[in-house]
Amino acid sequence: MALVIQNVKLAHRIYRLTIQGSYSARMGQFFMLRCWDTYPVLSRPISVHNLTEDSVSFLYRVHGTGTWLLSALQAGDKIQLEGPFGQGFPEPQGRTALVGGGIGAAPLLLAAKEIPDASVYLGYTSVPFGLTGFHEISRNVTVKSGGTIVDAVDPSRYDTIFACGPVGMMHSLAQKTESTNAELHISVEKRMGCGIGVCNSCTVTSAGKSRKVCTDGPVFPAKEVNWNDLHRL
Amino acid sequence: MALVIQNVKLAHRIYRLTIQGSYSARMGQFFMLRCWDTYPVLSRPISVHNLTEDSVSFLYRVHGTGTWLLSALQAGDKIQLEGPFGQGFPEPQGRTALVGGGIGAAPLLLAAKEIPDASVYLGYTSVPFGLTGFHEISRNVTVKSGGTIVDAVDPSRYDTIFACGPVGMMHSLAQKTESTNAELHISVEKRMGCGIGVCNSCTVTSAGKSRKVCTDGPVFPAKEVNWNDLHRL
Amino acid sequence: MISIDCELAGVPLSNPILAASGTFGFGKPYADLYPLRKLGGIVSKGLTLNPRPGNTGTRLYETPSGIMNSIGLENPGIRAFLDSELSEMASHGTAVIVNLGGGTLREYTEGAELLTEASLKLQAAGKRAIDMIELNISCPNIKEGGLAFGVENEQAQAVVRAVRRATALPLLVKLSPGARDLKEMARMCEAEGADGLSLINTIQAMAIDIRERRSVFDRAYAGLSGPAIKPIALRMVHQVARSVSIPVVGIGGISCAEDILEFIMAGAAAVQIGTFNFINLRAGDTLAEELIQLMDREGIPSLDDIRGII
Amino acid sequence: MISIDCELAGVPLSNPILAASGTFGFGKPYADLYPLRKLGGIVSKGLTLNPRPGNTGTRLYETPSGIMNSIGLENPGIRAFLDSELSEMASHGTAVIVNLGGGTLREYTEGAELLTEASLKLQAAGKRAIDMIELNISCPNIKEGGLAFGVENEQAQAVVRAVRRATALPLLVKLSPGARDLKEMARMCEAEGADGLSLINTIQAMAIDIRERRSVFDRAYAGLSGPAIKPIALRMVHQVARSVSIPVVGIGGISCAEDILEFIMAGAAAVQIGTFNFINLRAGDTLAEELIQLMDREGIPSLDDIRGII
Ligand SMILES: Cc1cc2nc3c(=O)[nH]c(=O)nc-3n(C[C@H](O)[C@H](O)[C@H](O)COP(=O)(O)OP(=O)(O)OC[C@H]3O[C@@H](n4cnc5c(N)ncnc54)[C@H](O)[C@@H]3O)c2cc1C
Ligand SMILES: Cc1cc2nc3c(=O)[nH]c(=O)nc-3n(C[C@H](O)[C@H](O)[C@H](O)COP(=O)(O)OP(=O)(O)OC[C@H]3O[C@@H](n4cnc5c(N)ncnc54)[C@H](O)[C@@H]3O)c2cc1C
Ligand SMILES: Cc1cc2nc3c(=O)[nH]c(=O)nc-3n(C[C@H](O)[C@H](O)[C@H](O)COP(=O)(O)O)c2cc1C
Ligand SMILES: Cc1cc2nc3c(=O)[nH]c(=O)nc-3n(C[C@H](O)[C@H](O)[C@H](O)COP(=O)(O)O)c2cc1C
Ligand code: FES
Ligand code: FES
Repeated sequence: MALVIQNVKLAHRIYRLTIQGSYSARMGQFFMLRCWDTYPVLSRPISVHNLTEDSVSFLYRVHGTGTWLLSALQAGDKIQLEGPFGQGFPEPQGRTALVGGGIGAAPLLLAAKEIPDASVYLGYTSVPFGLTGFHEISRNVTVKSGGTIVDAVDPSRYDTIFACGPVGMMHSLAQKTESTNAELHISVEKRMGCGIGVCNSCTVTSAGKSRKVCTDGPVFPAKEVNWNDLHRL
Repeated sequence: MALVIQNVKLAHRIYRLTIQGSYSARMGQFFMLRCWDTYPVLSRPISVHNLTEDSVSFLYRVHGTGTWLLSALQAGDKIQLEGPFGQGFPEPQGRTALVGGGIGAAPLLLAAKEIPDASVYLGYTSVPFGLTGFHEISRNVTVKSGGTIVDAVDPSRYDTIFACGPVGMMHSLAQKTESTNAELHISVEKRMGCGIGVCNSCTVTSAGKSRKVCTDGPVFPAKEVNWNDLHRL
Repeated sequence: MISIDCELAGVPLSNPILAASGTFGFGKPYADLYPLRKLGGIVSKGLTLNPRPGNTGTRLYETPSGIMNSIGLENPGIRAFLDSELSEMASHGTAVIVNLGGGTLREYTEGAELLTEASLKLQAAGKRAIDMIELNISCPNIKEGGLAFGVENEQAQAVVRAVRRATALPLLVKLSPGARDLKEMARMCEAEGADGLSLINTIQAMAIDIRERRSVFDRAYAGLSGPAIKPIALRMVHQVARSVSIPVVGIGGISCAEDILEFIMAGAAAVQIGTFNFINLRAGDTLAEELIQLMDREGIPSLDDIRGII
Repeated sequence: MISIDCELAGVPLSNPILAASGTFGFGKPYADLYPLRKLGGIVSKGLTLNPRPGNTGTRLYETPSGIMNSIGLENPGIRAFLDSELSEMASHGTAVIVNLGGGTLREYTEGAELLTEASLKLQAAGKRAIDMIELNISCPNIKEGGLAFGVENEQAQAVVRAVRRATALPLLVKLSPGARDLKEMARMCEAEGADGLSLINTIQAMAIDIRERRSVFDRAYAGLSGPAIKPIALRMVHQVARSVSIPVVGIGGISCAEDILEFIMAGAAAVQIGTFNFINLRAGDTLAEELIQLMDREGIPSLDDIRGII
């Protein structure tokens, strides 16, 4: 049980939840959250958005029941969180770009903090959100509303690219990156039961092997994933 | 859907919920309330505590999940209510007493309003609650905390007695009333599915016949109920 | 224009949404809440030849996303129904389906005969009567011991055969999820001349009152219904719909338009709403409209386009 | 002093709470969250002779108060388990139960032999080994077609008999709720020498993605678990516990100490916690303590005082 410090609405359906406590987590890792008893059954995986000495925060989009319940939290309310889980983004090599689509921006703030000279690209279907944090950290933020952010990224200028967003966006970025030397790593989503690697529900194929999003991922090298699979999830 | 005007905590686990709207209901009738989607499944039956031209209020005790969810309501929140259902208390004849035990006081406020010269007896295991309303309406309110309120009632002084409270309390009042001419009517509780008489889940035996608490009751003549049954519910 | 009218066992329905037996009485109290013609039809509470008092003790209990009931078929008997309820039940402008229960073969057949006779008389007088019988072969409390009629194929067969002979009315047989071999039983019903099948009835379940150290219900087990059982019901409807060519009515935990589409895609000709009527007493007021809106969003012009496509 | 230690098939347990197969891996990740000796035992994920890749597509889906899974027995195979997992699994100070699945009779027996051999070697070396085998006769994806092993008594009998011959380890047989005649199957297992029974496995269920117009799962059906199924599981455990004299392990939707007492009162010797481990990753840290507190409040000195009293 932890205490909610703040839960602010940033845009239509978009909230930032800040929870009290001293956590350590790597960029790209996630927590399993719940603020309800047994209904719905499963906890929700949400990436770490930001960390301070005495708080952890999450940026999330209201999707269904679980995130809707999260959105009703107020300062002082209790919440359960377990984590951090997963491997997160690997050590970046050389020039690095962070590419986020919509709520995919969530894990990139921590990444931007850990890699201060990374270029940040954020795309939104309509109104941007959560930009303040990025602007505070980075001088190199490109924002695009409408259209696709992939158009703004020139992969050949980077050695490492981290991306998080809709599968379609990540796939087109991967295609664009193929002909370059940049190593693209993407953050993948799949329905999770446990979050800790015991239930085998979150498997994806990476490099021809069955891998778990929760413990082997959520970040995988774009070259190794099976895009057909990801499109189906 | 209706709007919550107020939901105040009156004592440990005791709340008064006031809802916007113009309702008409007889004393002893109830509504089926819910402020959640499909979990828990069933709506909760709660007696009308008070009515004004543009509001209806309920006095309730937090018992399990449903009433706990009710207790979290705040002004401006939405709530679903259907009703009023049931027959409520009959027309009183002659001198009338209203006897409530604990949360059983809930339906008696409306009764006290409809029968201004009734004597009101309210018993509480510990701290009394909800008395202000009764004192505003009636000059004749006897309150007892600890012990049993039945001791304070002399049934021979009344022609009609309405009671609501724990089965044990109502039963001992019934025994005390037996040797008098007073007609005792009690408000009975049983798990309800529909509240409108279609599911046959709330049946009790009254005068040897199967009767539904939701449509034939919740008020029954004490003489006709089967106490063994009621003690088991 | 999206069309959701359909036909069930020869009876035209304005939409595929029926109210399930035991959760709708004979319609009356709901008629105060909304016009019942918004439903495709209503299924009466389970009726038996003679009145039944029902079970003692607790009759209803809440479980996670479900309810358990042990009503025990309390009902006024078929004669009282015909005398006092049918004409009003037939006045709402929606299909009238009578759910028929019984403890013995004779009770079933005599019941069916009474219903058929009364219905034909009304029809002859130009009045709306009983559109369909739904034969409930999974009543608790019957002579053969518990759910036996709905469990063993041979026993079910005897009832279906006898009732089929006893009535000319369209006949649905309501299957129990406890059937030893559900697909086999479905095929048997089809072979015996049933015009359709409906499923599932409640699932046998148990709850224990640990304080009192006894079963919550006087009869140890009771029937589970509601959203909790929907995934099980959907599987069974899918299995049965692929096993027979008569129409199948899907029942079990349905609580929104999405659920209805799932059942239709699994092969159901129509659906019944049971427990959800308690969750929302006005469910039937809006479900058909919500179904149309959903089909519109999903680009589904008619139920026939998607029925049984899975 | 309230005592909750117990014995299962000859194996002493510190408490009756086991972690269910498929929801606990081999224990490892939970060991980071709390000391696993707080559990009476842990059941390994389902193992088969050879490694299995598991099913394609969606493997998990949420339903009202339940989850559906179609993992398809993904597992590293028994040899890899023996080489890389068993010694750590046996190091937590809690009973080790290996869940054994299979697609053919031979796969089952060879698996059982491998496990038994390895276990005896470890024991001979004075190390904790496998305390019990839980034979899962309701695996999806098997040669005989779907759940057949767990459905038909004759097929189940062949497996139980063969595995019983193949191992000297205490043997639990895990029953499927889809068995055609559950009580009969339980009695068969007892007659074939099973030391205990565990039930229920997940209930076959279905979910349809109405947008994609296909089943959510690549294999049409999947298994339902969680609080939604508890009332059904409790009924089945009650039925089975009264049909046999070997111990029965109750499984299905258990999510609090009250639920555990219900299963014990229904006749269970012990219980398993499955889906609830996902609801609360630290469930096993507190459940035994909560059970003691509840028994204290209810004046129950030991599990034996209430076992099977309903
Ligand atoms: C590793 C990881 C990190 C994530 N980080 C974020 C984040 O930082 N911010 C954010 O807004 N969202 C994030 N998501 C997605 C988020 O988990 C889902 O939006 C959320 O679970 C939806 O729950 P719901 O109850 O609102 O929706 P419902 O659709 O009602 O959920 C039903 C079930 O499906 C699962 N589910 C639904 N959508 C997804 C999804 N996209 N991925 C995984 N499971 C899903 C739910 O967990 C739940 O079990 C992340 C997902 C993963 C796997
Ligand atoms: C006609 C009638 C009028 C009532 N009026 C009031 C009132 O004015 N104030 C008040 O505080 N309480 C009243 N009650 C009792 C109130 O309905 C229950 O306390 C409430 O339903 C408990 O719900 P829960 O979810 O908090 O408890 P839970 O125990 O979690 O509920 C589980 C289920 O049991 C049912 N249930 C539990 N206790 C009762 C009970 N005593 N009577 C009927 N069903 C029950 C619930 O409705 C629900 O379906 C009344 C009951 C009836 C029948
Ligand atoms: C209170 C109650 C009473 C019921 N009575 C009957 C009945 O008399 N005859 C019958 O065939 N089914 C009866 N049923 C079963 C329902 O018609 C339906 O098959 C079942 O509840 C599953 O649907 P649901 O989950 O939508 O409720 C009853 C169900 C409930 C909840
Ligand atoms: C994700 C998942 C995987 C499972 N894998 C297995 C398995 O490999 N072998 C087995 O016998 N049961 C397996 N089960 C069934 C559980 O052990 C248990 O019998 C079932 O989930 C019911 O219990 P519950 O409601 O507490 O989860 C699995 C269940 C789940 C949810
Ligand atoms: S969520 Fe359970 S293994 Fe990944
Ligand atoms: S609650 Fe349904 S008949 Fe009374």
